[in-house]
Amino acid sequence: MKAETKDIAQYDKDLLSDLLRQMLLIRRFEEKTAQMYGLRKIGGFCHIYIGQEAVCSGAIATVNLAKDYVITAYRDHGHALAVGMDPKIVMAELYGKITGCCRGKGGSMHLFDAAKHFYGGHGIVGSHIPLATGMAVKIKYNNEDGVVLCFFGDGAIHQGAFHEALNMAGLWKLPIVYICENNQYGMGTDFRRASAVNELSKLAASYNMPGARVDGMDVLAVYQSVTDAVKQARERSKPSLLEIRTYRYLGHSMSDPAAYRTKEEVAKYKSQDPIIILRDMMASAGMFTEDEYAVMDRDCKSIVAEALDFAEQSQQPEIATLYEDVLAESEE
Amino acid sequence: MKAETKDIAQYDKDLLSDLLRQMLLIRRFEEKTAQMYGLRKIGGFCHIYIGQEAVCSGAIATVNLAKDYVITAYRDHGHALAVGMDPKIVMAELYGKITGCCRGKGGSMHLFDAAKHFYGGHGIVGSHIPLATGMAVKIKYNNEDGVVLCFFGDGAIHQGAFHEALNMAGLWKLPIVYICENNQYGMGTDFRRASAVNELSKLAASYNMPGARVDGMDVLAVYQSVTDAVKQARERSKPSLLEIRTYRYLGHSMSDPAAYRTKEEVAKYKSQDPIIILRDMMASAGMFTEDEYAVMDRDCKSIVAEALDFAEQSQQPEIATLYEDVLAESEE
Amino acid sequence: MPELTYREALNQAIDEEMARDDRVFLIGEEVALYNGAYKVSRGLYDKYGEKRVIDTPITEGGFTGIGIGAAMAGLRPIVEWMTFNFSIQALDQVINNAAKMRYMSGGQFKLPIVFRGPNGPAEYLASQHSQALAAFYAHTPGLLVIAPATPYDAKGLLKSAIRNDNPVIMMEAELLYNTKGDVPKEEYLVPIGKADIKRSGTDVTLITFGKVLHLATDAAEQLQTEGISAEVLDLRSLRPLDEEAIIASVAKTGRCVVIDESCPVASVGSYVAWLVSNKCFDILDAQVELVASIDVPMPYNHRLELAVQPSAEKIITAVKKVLYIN
Amino acid sequence: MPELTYREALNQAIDEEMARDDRVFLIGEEVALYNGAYKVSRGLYDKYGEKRVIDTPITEGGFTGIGIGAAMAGLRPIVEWMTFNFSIQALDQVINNAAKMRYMSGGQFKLPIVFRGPNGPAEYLASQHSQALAAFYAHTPGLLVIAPATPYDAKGLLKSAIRNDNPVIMMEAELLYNTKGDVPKEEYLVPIGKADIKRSGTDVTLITFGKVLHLATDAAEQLQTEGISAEVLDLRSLRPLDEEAIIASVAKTGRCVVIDESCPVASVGSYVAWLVSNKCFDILDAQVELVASIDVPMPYNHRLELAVQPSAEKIITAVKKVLYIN
Ligand SMILES: Cc1ncc(C[n+]2csc(CCOP(=O)(O)OP(=O)(O)O)c2C)c(N)n1
Ligand SMILES: Cc1ncc(C[n+]2csc(CCOP(=O)(O)OP(=O)(O)O)c2C)c(N)n1
Ligand SMILES: [Mg+2]
Ligand SMILES: [Mg+2]
Repeated sequence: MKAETKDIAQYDKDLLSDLLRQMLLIRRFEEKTAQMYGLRKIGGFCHIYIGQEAVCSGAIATVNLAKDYVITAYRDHGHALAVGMDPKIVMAELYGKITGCCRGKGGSMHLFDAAKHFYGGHGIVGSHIPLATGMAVKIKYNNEDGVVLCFFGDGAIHQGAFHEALNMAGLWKLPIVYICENNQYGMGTDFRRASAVNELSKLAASYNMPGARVDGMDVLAVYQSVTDAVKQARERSKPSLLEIRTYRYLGHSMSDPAAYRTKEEVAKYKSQDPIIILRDMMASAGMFTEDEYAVMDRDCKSIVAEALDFAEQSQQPEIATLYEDVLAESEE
Repeated sequence: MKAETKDIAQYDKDLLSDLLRQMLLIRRFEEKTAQMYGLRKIGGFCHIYIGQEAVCSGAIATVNLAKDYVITAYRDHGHALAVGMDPKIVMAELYGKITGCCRGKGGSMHLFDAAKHFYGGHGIVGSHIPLATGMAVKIKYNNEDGVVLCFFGDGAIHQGAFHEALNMAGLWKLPIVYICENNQYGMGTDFRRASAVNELSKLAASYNMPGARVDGMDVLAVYQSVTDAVKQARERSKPSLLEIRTYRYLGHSMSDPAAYRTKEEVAKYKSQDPIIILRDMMASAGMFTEDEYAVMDRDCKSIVAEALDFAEQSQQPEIATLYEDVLAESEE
Repeated sequence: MPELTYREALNQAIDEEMARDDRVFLIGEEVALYNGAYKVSRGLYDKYGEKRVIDTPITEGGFTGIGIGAAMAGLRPIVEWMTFNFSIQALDQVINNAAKMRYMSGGQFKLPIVFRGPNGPAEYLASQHSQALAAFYAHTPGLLVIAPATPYDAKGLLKSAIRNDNPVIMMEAELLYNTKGDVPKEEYLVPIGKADIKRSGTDVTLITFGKVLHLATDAAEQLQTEGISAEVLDLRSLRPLDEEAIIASVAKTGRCVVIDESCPVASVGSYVAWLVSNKCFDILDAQVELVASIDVPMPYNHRLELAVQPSAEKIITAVKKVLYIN
Repeated sequence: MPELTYREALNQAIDEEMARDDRVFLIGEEVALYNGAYKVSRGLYDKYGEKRVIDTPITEGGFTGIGIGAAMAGLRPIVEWMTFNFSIQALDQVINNAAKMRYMSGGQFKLPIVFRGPNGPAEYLASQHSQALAAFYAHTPGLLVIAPATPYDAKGLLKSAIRNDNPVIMMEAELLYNTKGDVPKEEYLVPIGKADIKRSGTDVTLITFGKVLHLATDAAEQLQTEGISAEVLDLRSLRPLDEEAIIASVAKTGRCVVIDESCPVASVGSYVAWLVSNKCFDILDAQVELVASIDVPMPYNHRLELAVQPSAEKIITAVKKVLYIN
């Protein structure tokens, strides 16, 4: 269900601008990341988020990271920015510099910001879903008011780890929202070729929780559905599963030409670009001008340029740092 | 749904006698096994099947083991007998003797008869479900006419292995019947305390296959529902999931006093004993006399006595045999 | 000093630490209502309730991961694996998440979590239920790995493990649970990373850990009657290893036999045997021998399963070999 | 002899064996339509169709178990793990089912199945994606474990593995896929269990396997310029180990350095180092050195990750140590 122009008036203009700015910042950051990867400034596996911005932006805008938690898989640049991490330390991490959020030890797939309750950045498909569930256990154990947003791909939903975790979340009534970012491909595999059912949200029924499908190209639809799910989780400690349909414009990672998709299919989704849609809706509602957009875009670009500069200028970690961070000193 | 007396006339008398004899043989075998465990003739983990006889007897009677396959977990004595293994070599295996089906290497939890397509006897909860699914892949690969019966407990159904396997079975349309023997406890845990949903057959919906609940104290209900599921699998290569509700009269294993259940609960199920029910139904239908039952019981007891004798008389394996059966000689 | 069983010592350790710190909780299969498959948690559910003693479905990967996530967020879980055989299902969680989380986040997280349960063969359990899996955990940086052999060490090490801010793997043994030993009434801790000389000797060092320690001390007693003085060094901790204590003992005796109930290849025992061979090259009077399980899956038959595992007799044979006695 | 890449050699092996035996099929993530994440299976889907080249959901435990079940029932699956990092999720299937099935059934089953994919670090992949996991498999009886380092060995060993009636773990390496070498046009097999002298020498034996073989030969070339003659022994097979070849080489040189890119504790390298220390005690002129990865999770930064791993320089240092050169 797409949010119509008439709906947009219900939303606070600042919220809408923030969502737009968030998506745009991610877009510009990722464009630059892809470019720098091409220049071999960044190496390894690098998974670009372009096309999916509405999902993490709309979802994370609904929570309060003083008490709530966010966790995702390896396609994590967008989430890192959406929780409010400084683009500088994110880009520095992609560069493997000592100023990066993980001191150059994590890289693209392993962004973390413990203080902002952003708990990664995980590389093993499906494996972080039990972790997220454990965070929800902690919230409930401490009688806290928090919720967990757990993001994962359509490829992860068949992993045993997903099912084992959701069964316990349903059984124990944990405050968590499972968000399947169904960008319709797990690497080169159409999700319909990996799943016995086409509606992934159906899997919720096995775990006594509600499941719903959401249009992930519409940031307001995401915002609305996650708001509802978060409310259930926060107020009634009820878990839920959202399947958010989205699309990645580029290949799976920087080394994938994505030959398995047709040009038409990609074009179709680009024509529903979440940034353009929101911008145009705001414009038609008279909430936003072309000029304002240009300013916003210039801001985002300059933030990214600064981030790049920072990453370029930063130092490599000393060799001796490789021995650090293996174990914590225990207190007693 | 319980088969009524009026239904029984639809069945062939030989079939009914065979089912009754099968259940009775298992009952007598298991009684003796428990007794021998008490005398320390048998050691280790030993899981008695008493109370559940209708499940394996009714289900396995529907298949043809020249082309079909049976696989189960560690509570496997009943299945071993139901596929037609000689009680002698089963008992000898429990004794750890060289004449046992696995030369004393498998024991109670690991009975196998490759020739009879009985593929174990597996000790890791849930882990054999993908194996069963692989056997169904083989049937389909070779365009064979076979089906797989895969048995497992209510405790296994939350394991990732179950979900991963069923998704592929649903996706690839494999000829397999998944049979959850829900005896209502996984060790000391009531299945309702381990499952987010109370109807385990619901889990089938996630994998695009039919699911049904069956009364496992009624051997004819089991026979009928498995017959239908096997037909679907054999003729249309459609997998399905059956939740067969049953009950184990004894503890989880020989070392479990089962203090977590009330006397009343146990008594309630004993009053629905599958052997007595079938015997009485046959008697009321005039198909079976007290005397015939007495003869049948005497037969079963003497088969078990012979098995025991055989096991007692058999030799321990030579120490050197421990080096055997690690690897197969390759042909080329 | 009161005598306690190994089981009771573990129970006391968990109880005391749960009383001391609200963040500590126990999670696993059958730990609550059933009081534990091996009754290690007896009474804890009654005392602490379902919030802090949590029964799980049979999903080792899932509840292990849940423990790790809870630890990242600040709780201090004790995850019980019914046996280590089933921990293989959770290995991805332990290795890829628990062991690497601190490192890959550049030191942002503490992982105060203990994974524990019985490891190694018991009796008549066949191959899937008789595995000694120390090697998998000891191989993996980011973990601490301990294997107490006595009630005293079990209690003291478990308490240290629960207070430690890192993931600790603690390997117990079904056949140790009923063994008895002195355990002080007063609180004490046994530090992780320190080996212990369980028996002093001068002619040969027996290095071992866990259940088979008792075979080593048996063998040492028997050797004494033949006039051979064996020192028995109990590693207690496999990661980190107490290299200093190992080298000091072999420096004294000049000969070494390592006993490890695991299969030999890529085992902790073989690593220690190499370490000694390497560090003590100049002082060793003989090659270092390893007494391991025979390199086959475990058979069910009792005579065969005993034949597969280390025994006092095999240890004595190895000692005589390094002493060049016939 | 034509030069092929390691990738092409693997592809040929699979292709030839699929052509030879209808029961052979390939199953794994992205092996079909995508032609393999590392393009090892390029063209096979087009040639053999979806029946014999099967894409799976991302469920390593599930499809590995499916392969094992199919092998029990008579097919001959080749299971591709996209990388060995993900094989930890399937370890329960491999260890508890594939490795033990024949034994616990008293010899009733054959398990003709190959598990293969890239193992060990590549570049900039951080800790979860850079693991060298030979130890887990080599530790486990009931498996065969091979790790070819050249296109010739890759093809010959993979063909042997596919024809073998036991579960074979084959460890490749991402950074080897593009390396080239001579591969005969005629059919040949390389036997499992035989090591290979990749370079003859007299002063010291370098024992290694897999990708780091090339570091060892580099080191040997450099040492030659200093007048040191190093023999390079490529194990090729880790289970079974070719003990005879190992001992024969060290008997000749009297000195030994083992190189293994895994972490050191309870590793294949440390086992081999102990084996040499033990079997060659009387003839060794120096302690056996082990060049392993530093015992930490793998960092992302490239300089750091290189510093963690074995290098020609580290090998040279170790060689000089066992030769007592300053
Ligand atoms: C357990 C595991 N298996 C395989 C991989 C390799 N892999 C990385 S990403 C990926 C596809 C995942 O697809 P999806 O979950 O849909 O996420 P997306 O990339 O679309 O965001 C695969 C197979 C992995 N990282 N972990
Ligand atoms: C992976 C794994 N975890 C734990 C166990 C220990 N265990 C053996 S049987 C059992 C209970 C299984 O219950 P269920 O599946 O209902 O089968 P039932 O015993 O009732 O036939 C448990 C927890 C195991 N064998 N494997
Ligand atoms: Mg996807
Ligand atoms: Mg049950």
